[in-house]
Amino acid sequence: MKKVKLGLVIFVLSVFAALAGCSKGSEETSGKSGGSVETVEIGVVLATSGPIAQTGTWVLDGHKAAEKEINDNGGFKVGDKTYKVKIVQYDSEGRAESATAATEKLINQDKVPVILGTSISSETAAMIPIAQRAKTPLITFVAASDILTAQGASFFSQAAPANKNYVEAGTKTMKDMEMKNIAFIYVDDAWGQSYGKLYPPAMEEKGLKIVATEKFAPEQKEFMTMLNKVKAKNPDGIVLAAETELAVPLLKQLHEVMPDVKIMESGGSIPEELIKVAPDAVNGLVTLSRAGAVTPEITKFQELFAKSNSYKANSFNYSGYDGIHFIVDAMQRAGTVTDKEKINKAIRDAKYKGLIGTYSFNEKGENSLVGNRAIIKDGKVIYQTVNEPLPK
Amino acid sequence: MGDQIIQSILDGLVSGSIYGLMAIGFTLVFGIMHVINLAHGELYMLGAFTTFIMVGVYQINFFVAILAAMLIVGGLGFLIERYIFRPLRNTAMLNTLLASIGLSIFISNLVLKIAGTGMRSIPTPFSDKSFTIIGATISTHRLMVLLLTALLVAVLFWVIKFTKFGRSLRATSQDQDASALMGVNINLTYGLVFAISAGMAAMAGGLIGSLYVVDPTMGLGPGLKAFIIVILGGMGSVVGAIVGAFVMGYAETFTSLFWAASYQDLVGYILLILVLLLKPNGLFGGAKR
Amino acid sequence: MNNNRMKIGTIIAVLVVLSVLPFLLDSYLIHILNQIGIWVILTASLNLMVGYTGQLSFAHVGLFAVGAYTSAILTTSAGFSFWTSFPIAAIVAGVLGFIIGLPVLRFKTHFFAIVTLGFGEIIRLTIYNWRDLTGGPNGIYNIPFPTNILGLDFALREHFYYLILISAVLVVLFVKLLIGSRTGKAMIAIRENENFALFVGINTWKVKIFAFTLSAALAGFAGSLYASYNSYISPYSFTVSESVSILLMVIIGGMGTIIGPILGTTFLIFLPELLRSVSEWRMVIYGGLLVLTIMFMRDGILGLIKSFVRKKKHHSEKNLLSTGKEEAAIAGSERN
Amino acid sequence: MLEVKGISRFFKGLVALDDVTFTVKQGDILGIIGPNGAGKSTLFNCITCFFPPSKGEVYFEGKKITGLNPFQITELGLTRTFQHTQVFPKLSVYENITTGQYVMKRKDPSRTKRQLEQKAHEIMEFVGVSEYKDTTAENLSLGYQTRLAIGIALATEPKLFLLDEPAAGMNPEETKQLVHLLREIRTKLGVTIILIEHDMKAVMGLCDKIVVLEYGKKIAEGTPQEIQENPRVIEAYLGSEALA
Repeated sequence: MKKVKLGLVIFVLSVFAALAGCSKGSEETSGKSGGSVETVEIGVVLATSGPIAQTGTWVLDGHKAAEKEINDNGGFKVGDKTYKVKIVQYDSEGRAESATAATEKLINQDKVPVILGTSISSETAAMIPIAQRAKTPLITFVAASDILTAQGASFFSQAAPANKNYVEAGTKTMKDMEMKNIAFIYVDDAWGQSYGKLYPPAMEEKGLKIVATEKFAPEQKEFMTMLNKVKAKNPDGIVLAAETELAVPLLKQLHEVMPDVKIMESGGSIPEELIKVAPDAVNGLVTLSRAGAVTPEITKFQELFAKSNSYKANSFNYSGYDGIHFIVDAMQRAGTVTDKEKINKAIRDAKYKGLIGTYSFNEKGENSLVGNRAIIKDGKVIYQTVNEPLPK
Repeated sequence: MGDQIIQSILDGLVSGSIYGLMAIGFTLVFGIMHVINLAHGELYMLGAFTTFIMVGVYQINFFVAILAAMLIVGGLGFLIERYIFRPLRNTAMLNTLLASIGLSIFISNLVLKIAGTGMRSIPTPFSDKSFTIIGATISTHRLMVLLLTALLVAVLFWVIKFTKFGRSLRATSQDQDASALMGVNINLTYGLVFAISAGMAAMAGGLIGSLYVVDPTMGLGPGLKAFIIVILGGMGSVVGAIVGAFVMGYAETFTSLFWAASYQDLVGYILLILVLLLKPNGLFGGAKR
Repeated sequence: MNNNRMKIGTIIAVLVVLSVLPFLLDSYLIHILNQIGIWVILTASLNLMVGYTGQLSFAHVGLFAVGAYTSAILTTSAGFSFWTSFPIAAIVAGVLGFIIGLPVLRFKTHFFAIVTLGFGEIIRLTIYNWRDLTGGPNGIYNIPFPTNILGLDFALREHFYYLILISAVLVVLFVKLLIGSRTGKAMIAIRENENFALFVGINTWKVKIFAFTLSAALAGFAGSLYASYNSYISPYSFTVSESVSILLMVIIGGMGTIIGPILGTTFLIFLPELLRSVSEWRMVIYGGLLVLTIMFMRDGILGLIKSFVRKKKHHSEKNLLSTGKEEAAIAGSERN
Repeated sequence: MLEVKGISRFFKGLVALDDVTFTVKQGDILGIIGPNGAGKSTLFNCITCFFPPSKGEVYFEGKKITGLNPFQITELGLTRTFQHTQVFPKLSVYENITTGQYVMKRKDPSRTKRQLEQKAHEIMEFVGVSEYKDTTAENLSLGYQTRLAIGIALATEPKLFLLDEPAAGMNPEETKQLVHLLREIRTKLGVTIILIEHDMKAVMGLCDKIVVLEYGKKIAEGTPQEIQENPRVIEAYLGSEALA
């Protein structure tokens, strides 16, 4: 009997804790209209737990930095009213079911006018039909796979630099690095596969020869056999497509197998993170990157970011920061914080200059952000556009 | 193509021993305690984190750090057995399986919350020099993994075969009640078995963590792989776990050599099912209860 | 006999409340109820295997995926309507279940679990790598809603709710009738004592294959509903951790009962949603709760409620009967 | 009724059964006795096809049954109990009995649900477990569990009933009741019985014919009287007081 009583107590406790959590949520929204300055809630769905939690957390920190900056200098003006920004973020855990549930909650309970989509393509793809049906603008600053815009949803915009735009910058960089026989190694997931499709024709066009093509599983950590197989084809350059979490073990083992081969990564990894975790394995590596040359705005953001975060800002933080400011700009141009249709139109007609480039969209919601590149030299990262010559 | 085969044989040996480090701990717990511990991957992750904190942050010598990690995580293992698995001991195996799943979710997310999602890497103490043996190259670090695994297996065999404690382990795995009558302190034995298994997982974590990356979710993959290897090799047999580890290591190596790296897991599962169809109790499995 | 009538009364009351809900709740809660509805069908199919036939299967998410992909492919590239594709999806999943069952059902307990887990992963990895049929990791998008019938427009969550509610009720009823039937008794006998069941005249092999194929078909049906409801599916939602969570739903709810899995499904889908606002600690609480539930509420939520009810009834009975028959039986049994 | 012809069984060189032959007439009670390890249970397992004999055949009502599956034999009307009493632990006594009736649908499709329920209650009354109708089998005492196991077997309405040491672990009082029950099974239900038992008093009093096994060989066969005087048997049991 004692055990059952204890079980009962635990069960009641858990339901009570859950309800308390839930009520805290709803009471927040009711505080919307009170106080002199109104608050605008921006919905955010990001995977901050699960296997690819790293990227989602970086983007969220970028969002929060922008939120703090706007609210510290009194909020933003739309027409004659000033508004404060409030981010309502739910964790999608890297699972489509959780992402769709979070989207429904944002639209129907928190009643947010706009949602910033997730850092993972498969989650975002599951959210698009819901946003489209509820006529709520959904915009992602990270998920780059081309299947998102292929759904043709008018309320979805892809503000992340799509793989298509990067292929141009990628082939030019390969030429600049004087790579002739290239081994192409990509992660076998939605993002990696779109490169698997886009790169070969583009490289052939530019006269670049592919001597070996290898794809590896997202959770894979052991690459020795694959790398030795590639080594047998003695390529003079390696083109990778791998997110940061997967690139580190791959680069460490690549350094063991082919220490002085030229390596180019197509925008999945963050140079600052690579240096921190595998300094000697990444010296001389060139990665495509969202952020181009360090503009004054970027330095200003880096100082702001350093104030409230313990790590150095990277391009996912830039995208997060751009995300909130972009929405605020769209609301100001739409002249409303509630009319979702007008906001969506303002998003699609945007010409917003952010940290990583100018955001503008075609009718399918694709953007025209061009890829830049970052070179790792003796522990430091040099950002530049693809037109500038590579530093020696 | 010739030297690639030799290279793959060596690579297979290394990945086999990496899996071996993980699987031995798992099979000990199952063989002796009949408990399927799916939180084994998380103990591996905790071992990697402890080693990282000591080597990366406090600059303690790598090997001392590994030993310390084994003790700390081993101690944690003892507590886990005492407070979670002991109350569930005589209930259906299903309960310990499900409790270990809850534990795995709890530990991985707790570490995620405390340590944040950042990636870390344990600075390897071994020089970058790599050796070439008959045409195949292997880095010092991987050679160390091979040697340490062999050493660990030898020590384990010696303990089980020749020491009094080893005999009590074997007795308890055969018949818990009978060995209790013989004066074997069951609770202590089970606690120590779990601690040893946790310690071995921690050692694997520290050793392999420095090869790859240390992050809170690194335990999910290896935990599941250890479970499959143990079943492949035969539940509860240490020899089975080692052979199973090398069979899996070579299956994956030759898959990525002749097919594509991304099909490794698929081949692993097909192999598991083929073996079980031919030998239902796994390669070395005795017919347990 | 009165508690039977009381039981039917409560069921009817619950059904009436459920059918009115769409008018009271906003479409976020309806979406959650829809997810619960689809998962109730899946856990009911799994309960057939785990709760009633005593076979711990990890393959059901794979069969759920087969149903989802069959229906998605038929409705997107072959132009079938949902109404013709969901039976095909169930049949395909059932046939696959039969084929998997032939080698798999020879195994016992943990071997059966690992082999079914292997098959579940083989299905997911085949879907993942068979790019031109299943779209690989990109998944399949723009899966159409069921065409409107009886004036219901299934693009609306509230209308789709009724389709899911009716399907869930039918499936649960079907499982209840099956368990009451002769085959159901044979399945329960296999769970209780498989070798002895052989001697009582039960062809255990035939019954297990029948149960596995049937539960595979039901899982396939749930899959087709899932595909049409979410209009996008990808291999990422059919992983091992999914099969673990549906297994938990069945066991924590109270396996081997009809209501148990329904309670378990509701609890384990609502809990993360309710904890959403405590987002940082959400998964930590979830993991911790699972461990506590297994340790203290071994026969699940239903077991807890039953023991609570029995405790109340027991007290009232004790003072009625001076020498309770039940006590004599318990006193008589000197076994462990 | 049952003919066992030249049954042998080897386990990796160990001869468990060596060319055992005997027959059982309709309505008889045959006792099988012999020291531990004589192969009694192995003989039962060969007859009921739990595992096939290495050599020899078994005919039941003239039909060869070696090689069939256990559930097919139950259909033909041959059932058994086990040395370690086997029941369905978490099911109630009534559910245990109704599970036993599973095979009736094939044996007698015309039987209605009402009739089956009626039969179930009769059986429970017959074996004396009806007071614990709703208690789960695992909560019953050893004596009641053995009775339940017999009840389950009777629920399949067998023609031939094999019992493997039912009185093991029972006190004299319970054994007496058991012998009484076995006699009634023969007289009231007309079921032929083969009994493995160590309790000589029970065996001698109950059986029409006895077969004695030693190291897998049949060393004697005959009425209880003949067996008691047979020198081979006495020597096998070294004049233990059980024969007195």
